[in-house]
Amino acid sequence: MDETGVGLWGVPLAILAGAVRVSTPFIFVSLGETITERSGRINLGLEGTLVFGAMTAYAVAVISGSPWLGVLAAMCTGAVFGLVHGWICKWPKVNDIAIGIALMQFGLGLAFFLGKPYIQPAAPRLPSIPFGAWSQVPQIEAALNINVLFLIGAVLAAVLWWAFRNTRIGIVLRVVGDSTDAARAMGIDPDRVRLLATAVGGSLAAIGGAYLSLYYPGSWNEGISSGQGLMAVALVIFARWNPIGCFLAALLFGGAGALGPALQSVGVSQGYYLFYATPYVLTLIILIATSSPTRALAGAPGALSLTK
Amino acid sequence: MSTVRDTPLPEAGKAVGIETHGMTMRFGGFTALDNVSMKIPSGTFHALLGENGAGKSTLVKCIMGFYHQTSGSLSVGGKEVAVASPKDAAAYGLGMVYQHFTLVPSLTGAENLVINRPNVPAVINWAKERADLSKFMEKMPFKIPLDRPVSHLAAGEKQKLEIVKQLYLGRGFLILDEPTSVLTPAEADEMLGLVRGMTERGELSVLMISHKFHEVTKFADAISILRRGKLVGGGNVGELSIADMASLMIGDVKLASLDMRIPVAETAKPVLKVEQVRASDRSGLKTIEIDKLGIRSGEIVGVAGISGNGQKELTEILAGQRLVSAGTIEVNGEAYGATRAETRRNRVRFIPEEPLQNACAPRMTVSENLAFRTFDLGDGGKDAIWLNKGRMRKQAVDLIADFKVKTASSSSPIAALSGGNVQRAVLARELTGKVDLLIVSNPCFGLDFAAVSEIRARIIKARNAGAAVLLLSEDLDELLELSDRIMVISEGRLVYETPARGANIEVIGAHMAGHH
Amino acid sequence: MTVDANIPAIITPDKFSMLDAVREWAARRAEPIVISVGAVVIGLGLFCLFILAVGKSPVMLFQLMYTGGFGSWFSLQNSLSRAAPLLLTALCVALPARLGLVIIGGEGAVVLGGVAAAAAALPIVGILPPLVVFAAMGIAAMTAGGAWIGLAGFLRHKRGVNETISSLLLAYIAIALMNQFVEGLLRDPASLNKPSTRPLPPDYMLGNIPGMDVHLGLVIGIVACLCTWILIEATSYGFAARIAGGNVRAAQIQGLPVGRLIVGFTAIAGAFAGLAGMIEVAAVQGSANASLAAGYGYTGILVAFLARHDPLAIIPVAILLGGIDASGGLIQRRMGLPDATVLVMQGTLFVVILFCETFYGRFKVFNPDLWKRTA
Amino acid sequence: QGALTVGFIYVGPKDDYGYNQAHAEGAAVIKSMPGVTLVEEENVPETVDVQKTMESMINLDGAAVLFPTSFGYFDPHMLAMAAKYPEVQFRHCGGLWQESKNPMNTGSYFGYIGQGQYLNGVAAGYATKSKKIGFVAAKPIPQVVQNINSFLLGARSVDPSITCQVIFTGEWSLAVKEAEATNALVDQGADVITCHVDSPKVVVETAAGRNAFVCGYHANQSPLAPEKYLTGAEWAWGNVYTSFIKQAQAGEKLGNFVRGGLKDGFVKMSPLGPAVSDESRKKFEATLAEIMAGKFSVFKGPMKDNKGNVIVTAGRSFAEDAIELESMDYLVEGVMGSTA
Ligand SMILES: Nc1ncnc2c1ncn2[C@@H]1O[C@H](COP(=O)(O)OP(=O)(O)OP(=O)(O)O)[C@@H](O)[C@H]1O
Ligand SMILES: Nc1ncnc2c1ncn2[C@@H]1O[C@H](COP(=O)(O)OP(=O)(O)OP(=O)(O)O)[C@@H](O)[C@H]1O
Ligand SMILES: [Mg+2]
Ligand SMILES: [Mg+2]
Repeated sequence: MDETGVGLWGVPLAILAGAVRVSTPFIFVSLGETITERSGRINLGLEGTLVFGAMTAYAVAVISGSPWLGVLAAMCTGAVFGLVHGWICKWPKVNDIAIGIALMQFGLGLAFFLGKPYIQPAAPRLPSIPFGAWSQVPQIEAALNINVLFLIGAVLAAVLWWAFRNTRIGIVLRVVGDSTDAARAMGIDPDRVRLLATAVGGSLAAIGGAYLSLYYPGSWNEGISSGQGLMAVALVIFARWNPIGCFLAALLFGGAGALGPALQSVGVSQGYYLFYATPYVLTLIILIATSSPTRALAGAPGALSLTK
Repeated sequence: MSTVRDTPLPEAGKAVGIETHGMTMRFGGFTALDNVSMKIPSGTFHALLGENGAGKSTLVKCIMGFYHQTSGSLSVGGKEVAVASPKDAAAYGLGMVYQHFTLVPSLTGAENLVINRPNVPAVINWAKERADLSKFMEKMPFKIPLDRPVSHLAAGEKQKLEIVKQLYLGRGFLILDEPTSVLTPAEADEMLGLVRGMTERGELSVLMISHKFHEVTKFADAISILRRGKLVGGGNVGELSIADMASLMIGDVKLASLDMRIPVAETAKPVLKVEQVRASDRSGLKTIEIDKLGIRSGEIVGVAGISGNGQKELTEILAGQRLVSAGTIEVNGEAYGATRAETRRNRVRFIPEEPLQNACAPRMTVSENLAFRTFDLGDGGKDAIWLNKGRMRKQAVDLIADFKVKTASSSSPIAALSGGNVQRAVLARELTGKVDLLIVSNPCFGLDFAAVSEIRARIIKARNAGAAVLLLSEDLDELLELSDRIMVISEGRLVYETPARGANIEVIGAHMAGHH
Repeated sequence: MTVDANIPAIITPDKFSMLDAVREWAARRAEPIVISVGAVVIGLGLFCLFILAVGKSPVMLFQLMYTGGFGSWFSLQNSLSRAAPLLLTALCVALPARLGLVIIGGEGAVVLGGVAAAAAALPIVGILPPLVVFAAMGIAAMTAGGAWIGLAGFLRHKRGVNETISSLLLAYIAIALMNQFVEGLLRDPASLNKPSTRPLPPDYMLGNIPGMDVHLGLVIGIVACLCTWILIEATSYGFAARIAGGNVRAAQIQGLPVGRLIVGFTAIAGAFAGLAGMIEVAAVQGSANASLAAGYGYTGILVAFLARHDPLAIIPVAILLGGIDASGGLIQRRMGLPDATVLVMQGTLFVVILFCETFYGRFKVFNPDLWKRTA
Repeated sequence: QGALTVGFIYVGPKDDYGYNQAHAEGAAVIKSMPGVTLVEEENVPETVDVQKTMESMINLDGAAVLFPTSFGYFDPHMLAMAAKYPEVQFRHCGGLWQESKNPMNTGSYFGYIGQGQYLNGVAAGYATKSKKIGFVAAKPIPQVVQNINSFLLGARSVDPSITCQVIFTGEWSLAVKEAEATNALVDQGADVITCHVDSPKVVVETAAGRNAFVCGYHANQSPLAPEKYLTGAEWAWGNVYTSFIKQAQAGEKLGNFVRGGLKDGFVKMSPLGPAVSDESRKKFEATLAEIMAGKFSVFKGPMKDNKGNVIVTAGRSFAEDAIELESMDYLVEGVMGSTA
């Protein structure tokens, strides 16, 4: 191997760097969905919210010149999508899964429609912190160039994990998610809690979108998301509704996704489609290994329709 | 909306008395509660009786602010108050323990207690809360683990936790809706005794809804009886006999009486034989070990035990819902795996507890639910591929009439029926035709005594017709009344066996409690 | 479990009155039709506001929708052609839904069905008569699709793996496998710039419905919907599945083979989606290639939910969707609107239709149980 | 001049900064021609949908000339419609049309964009310090493989020790994977990157973000990375479409098999960027001149593939339209990667 490359070390490095780069949207969407599902609702439409968030963030960043304003705007639109979902689903007999899928369609359509003028212009990017400045190896420098949103996501995961046990809001959310009747008996309005939880979930998902369009890959077009929003929702079940689990699952998924390109770059090029399927295979295997036919899914919110 | 309070807020640990004046509640054209006025002075233990649907729950829901009465009013501590929501009721010191638990299963006991408190701080300091809780628990009559998720607690523990929760919240007036239905007699006595102690000390007033006369006479000071929404009588405990109470409750309806018991013949053939069965329980941590359990034709074997000691698992094993890691189960002399063919060939029937949750598809119609056992049965006992909807409907109409199931139509969803009627529908489905083996679990939970005596009569009838019956119940009276033989289950094991006639309740209770 | 129980219990033993029975029947049937039509009208009304907001004419839009989707024999056939695969992929969702399972990975069964069909045809095409080849392709496709979704069912039953997530993961894995096969093992070296399997000769292509310009896949799809309806509504298997879907514990104590039902129904569901893949190969593409992953599996989810998992309702819903799709092109071309307009319209329409579920049981006219209440 | 309705069908969004946009820009050129009505539809998948879209354009819009621009539209979709509507002219982007097999109302047009990638390679050869360049490719199909080979051959014309690492993403449009591939290439030391995917925007921006030079593809992406953009191989479809439409309006027969390169104005190069050295510029312009003169072959012997097999013997060379190039399935010596 020549000295400019990092050779075989590139593979673990790429997995690590890939995990950090690719995981952020998964982290935000899955944390958002965790909040929503912990309240007893499922919003399968976060893919639409994510893409709409990506568009909004990009458009606002282009117009205002500030990526952070873009993120903020994305959060607002995400919250609106969440509110719409939450409001519709509070009506009896409305199926939250189906509404999610329909809203996904709507969000994608609206994002593509309104996003047309923003495909050509370039938006300012979100900043990153050069944790790798100490290194002489440019690859390590690049790998450790970590975006602020990733760090926020990591902190958020820990904070949520703590908040679910140690704050009033967190416990109220769990109460509502576990038993609608108990919540009512406590004088909590479950619909309102779920409405807010879905709104927060939506706004986090939109941050995931903002990361895609404003940082990595950092561009707006109709193909910006390849199903991150949908997959992240699945990761929530995988993570058993645990925020830390979501963070780790997102890292695992991101790292596994980097395996394919990294292996090709060191010359392992046979069957790359199968390498590209690694994240899915790995997730499935772990899911099979950690499930049990005799136990209900540990941690599943009792009022959730998906896990009954 | 904020309510104007004209009553001083209650002090914790101080009993509160209430009074209703002309409470009336109409649902559309139907009057569920008709001009009910009653008084529960502070520091008393009051019992509310009435058959199913009499309006007891409606009354207490009005008191608690779940329903807004059509007319009438409520006073607390002598002052008239407006209770717009359960929150308001709580502010006046009114609390309620529901027939169905309102604890949040995935939260720990401590979390359940703290989160119910008004003014929970935004960030909870668990170190401090835990210290406070353990101090509070020292004063409590019950000991409950507070660090485990409620879903891991036994029913009795949950019931106690419900009461503890109300006391923790500083309620001075407590409504208990059938509080002892999941407790052993000893537990029930203990709990009611402790609660009564608190009323005597002036720490609490209690309004208890109950169907058990002996409880009422033993612990209550006064009684009120509802019938079809009207207050038809009441008085102090000593003034009314049990017969008086019963006739006030149901009028002159004749109760179904138990058939004559035919003694079990020595030669009766064994129907169910369970040997050396091992399985894990739902938490996956403990094992169920049934060494030997046999039931003969025409015999009722009652299984007593505190809930959570393996009864559910035992029924699940017999119903094929739980994997067995070792041992044999035989019915009529052949291995039994609870497949549909075996169930049908051996005429095995199940009546699980909470039939709506465990034996019905709630959204399917009554008629469909009644067809669960026979829909795939063709003429001549063969498997049928095609459904015969006409036959299904006709069968449903017959069964509904036979078992007096109250329903608007056979095509209503079964979830729209009341609890007792769901129970009747399931009995109708399972007790029609010849039965070899009947497995019943808590068949009378929450039912009034008229319904109870009817269901018990049907079980005895099946026994006398030759069925072997396994009866799991948390109600010792029921077991003593129905069983030929009683076994006690404790920690997943059958630890004691006795003929029902002449059985010693103390010994049974001791085994149930794990002293063996 | 929360169940809405707003039906009072009143002792009225069922009496058979022919007239009452007919009125009851008509009322129960009319409800979904009236509510769905109303929902479509409201949804289109909302979409009108959107069109007005972007400065276009709703009148023109609806004219074009009609012209493009249903206004002529050509347009109708256009809609039907697009609806054909959706019938089968919607069944892949609707059938497991009877058991309470939410399967969202039908796409995987479609692509694997297509590959399996092509693989099965390769060695025998030209040797055996077309009918035999079609049969072989059909069997291979249904086996592959059935195995794939059946696997999700199996994992659900045996390991308690959530079927929604496993079917989604399996779909991604299936697409990877499809690409691997089509670009590797099964690749026709002559398929230069679009890697494909060897193409089927023209007389081995599934033709059109006689007199129509719509391939036979539509007939197969409709037949599949009818068969599914019969399976669910008229057979004891369907009834058993409904029990298991309504309450697994109740099914278990009746000794019903819940595991076999789950695996069986998911396998049948997957077989239908696999068949959609086979039709795509045998009626449209002529070979298996990456175009098999055209999203039919995902659109099918929406069709099934809109049709409330009723196999008969799937037929009109799929045609409606095909019509929207067909007219979308015309709208794009004539009104200078981007393709995304169609997505916005679909989204609006679906959200409203699904929201209108809430009106079921609210109107007394449609609810015979409430008639009796006042009696 | 009679009115003429022309239909364009795109597989992706019209404004993808890449393949579809290049065609849409070409379509926009003919839109201003007198008597021409343009109808366009985007995001049309290669399924029965495209058949019905073509038919709908014919039946409802009266289109007389159709340009289904995606490669996968040809067989079976366009051929089926051509058989059904013999009076309509279908021209497909790609080189698939064969006189012996396909009807005369169909045809192909394509550009020798490999020439452009060769020139990209020349610029890359001067720019690379690590002597390693990278290529993000969608799928190992002949068109792509030819571009990869051309790119490296261009670079090796500057320095024969240069190698090219290729990563296939497996899909035509997959933003995150393209970004990951670009990062993996840079991690392995590649310092000039180009690509062949539908929308090069992500690759260009990511590579520039990692401080690597980039060469564009399909359209001019220099605004995305003004400092790092060397040059790019662009389509010039406007010329091609204009000449087709002129033929149609004049009542002439449309060409069935139309191809051309830089010389014919089918393909053009982006203006050289500020990072291109004078030396590089000189060589670039000389090569371009050679190509414009029609005297240049990219593929000429002796040439080995990257497994050591001789594929072109010494002295042999292929013209751009050589049939052998149509089925290229090997990567030349110096390309790291494999086509299977
Ligand atoms: N929300 C309601 N709408 C209409 N009718 C109701 C409603 N709630 C209760 N009812 C009716 O009011 C009557 C009284 O019901 P209630 O639940 O108070 O009985 P109960 O005495 O508590 O019976 P149980 O002993 O079974 O608990 C019943 O006949 C019931 O049909
Ligand atoms: N929201 C409601 N609207 C109309 N009717 C209701 C409502 N809620 C409950 N009911 C009716 O009230 C009745 C009482 O329900 P519940 O489960 O309390 O039965 P119950 O009074 O305990 O009688 P049972 O003796 O059968 O247990 C049922 O018949 C049910 O149909
Ligand atoms: Mg009650
Ligand atoms: Mg009751």
